[in-house]
Amino acid sequence: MAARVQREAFDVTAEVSALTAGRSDIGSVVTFTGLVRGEADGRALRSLTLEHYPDMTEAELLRIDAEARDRFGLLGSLVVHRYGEFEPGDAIVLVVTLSRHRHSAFEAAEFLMDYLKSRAPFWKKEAFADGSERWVDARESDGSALARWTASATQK
Amino acid sequence: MAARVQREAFDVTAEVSALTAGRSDIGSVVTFTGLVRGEADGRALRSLTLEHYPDMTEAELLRIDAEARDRFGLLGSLVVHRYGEFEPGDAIVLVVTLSRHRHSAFEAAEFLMDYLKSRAPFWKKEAFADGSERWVDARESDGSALARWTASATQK
Amino acid sequence: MSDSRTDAAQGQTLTVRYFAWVREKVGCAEEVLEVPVGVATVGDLALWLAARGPQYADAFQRPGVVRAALDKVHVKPAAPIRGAQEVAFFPPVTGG
Amino acid sequence: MSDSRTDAAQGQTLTVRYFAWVREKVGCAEEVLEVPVGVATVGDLALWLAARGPQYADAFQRPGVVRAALDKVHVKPAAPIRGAQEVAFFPPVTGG
Repeated sequence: MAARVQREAFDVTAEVSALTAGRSDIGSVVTFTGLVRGEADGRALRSLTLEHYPDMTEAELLRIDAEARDRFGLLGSLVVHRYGEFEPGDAIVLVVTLSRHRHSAFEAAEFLMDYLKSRAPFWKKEAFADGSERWVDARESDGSALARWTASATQK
Repeated sequence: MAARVQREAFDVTAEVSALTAGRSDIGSVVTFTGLVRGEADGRALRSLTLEHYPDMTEAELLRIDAEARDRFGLLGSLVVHRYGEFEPGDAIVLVVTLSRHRHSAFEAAEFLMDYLKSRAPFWKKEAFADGSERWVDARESDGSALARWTASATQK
Repeated sequence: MSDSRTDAAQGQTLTVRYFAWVREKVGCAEEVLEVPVGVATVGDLALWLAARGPQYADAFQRPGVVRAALDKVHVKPAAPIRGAQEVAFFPPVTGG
Repeated sequence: MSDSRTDAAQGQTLTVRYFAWVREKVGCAEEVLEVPVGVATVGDLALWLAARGPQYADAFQRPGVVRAALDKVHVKPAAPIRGAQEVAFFPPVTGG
């Protein structure tokens, strides 16, 4: 039931422990950690920079976190997104979903990630090993991943 | 690419770090942690005991772990299952899946859990707050969860 | 330019923020403006900025590409500026 | 009882293990047996055990419920015992 935007690294065990401490109603904990990959479109990546709009980004993450909680009946959830400059292998995003039964925790975590990867107010700049840089364009495939949640809502 | 059956607790961060250390090809890490819930069929649970068949259980977990890796093209995976007596809130199972892109990591983790919850060679005994005990019966709903993976394989 | 009789914002002080390649092209992250005469909506402001110099023209040249937020809420170009503290211009978000 | 001419296992030493409520009903976790005459398959062995006393009868009374493994591989009742080191009987697994 929380969202944070931070420069610092996060610790999965610590975040999960804080969410589950003292509770016995939670059966399932799903976490997703997104790491910077060492290549983009076949080119060796040197670094990835994430820029965000302070306050607005937090507010958006809180809103989608609350939506996931309601939609999937979660017992708890957390979104942590880092900003700044990262190297391949660095962890930049963490989603944690808690539920009674596992399917809703999986669904909610994937829903959150589909949102975060396409709509979260971040802008990414890739710096390549050859010295070139580029701002990443909005990707259609991530928009498609998000669209299936809208479609499933319409079917209900 | 591993499976362990152990009495000891596990640490999610440490397990993930061991799997991702020194790699830059992994974009997505999904973990599932299963916790003992404090009630079963509306009755307050005091403890849950998991019995297993040493060696056979490990072999089965290794087999399903390898199947998940092949089926979903994972870059790595891990299954850790505890045995012994547990209290509500205790973590008893951990699945970690690593992949380039997130969907396959989510799918693989859910596939592994659907298997583990229905077919893994464990037997569960519930002890209730009122002093009664019972061995858990094999559940149809978990068999159904597993069946959809078989169905999707047939459709391909 | 919109009808400014009811939406008039001129003289109002506004913080304008730029992000990602819009920021790089404009050459600054943030500036404070007095809203010019005839600028009533976010779209009006973008057009006014685009006419301000080559860097701005470059940043705003692709119509429909640059997005906007008013007081940290995503808005369409037709959104009236009146009463707002802060407007931001940025490329489509690329997610986390 | 199966045709024992080709599957004969009698005299062979076999470790028999029980798990979960099968173990509790039988009253022990593990025993070593000499395979009796006429017992060639896992199913034969289950029938022979069921006739051994009330605890065994109780454990094996529900036909088709108790499952078996031979040398740690799940098998059907028709699986021949010959050459095996270990047979295990247990309820349907309930998962983790």
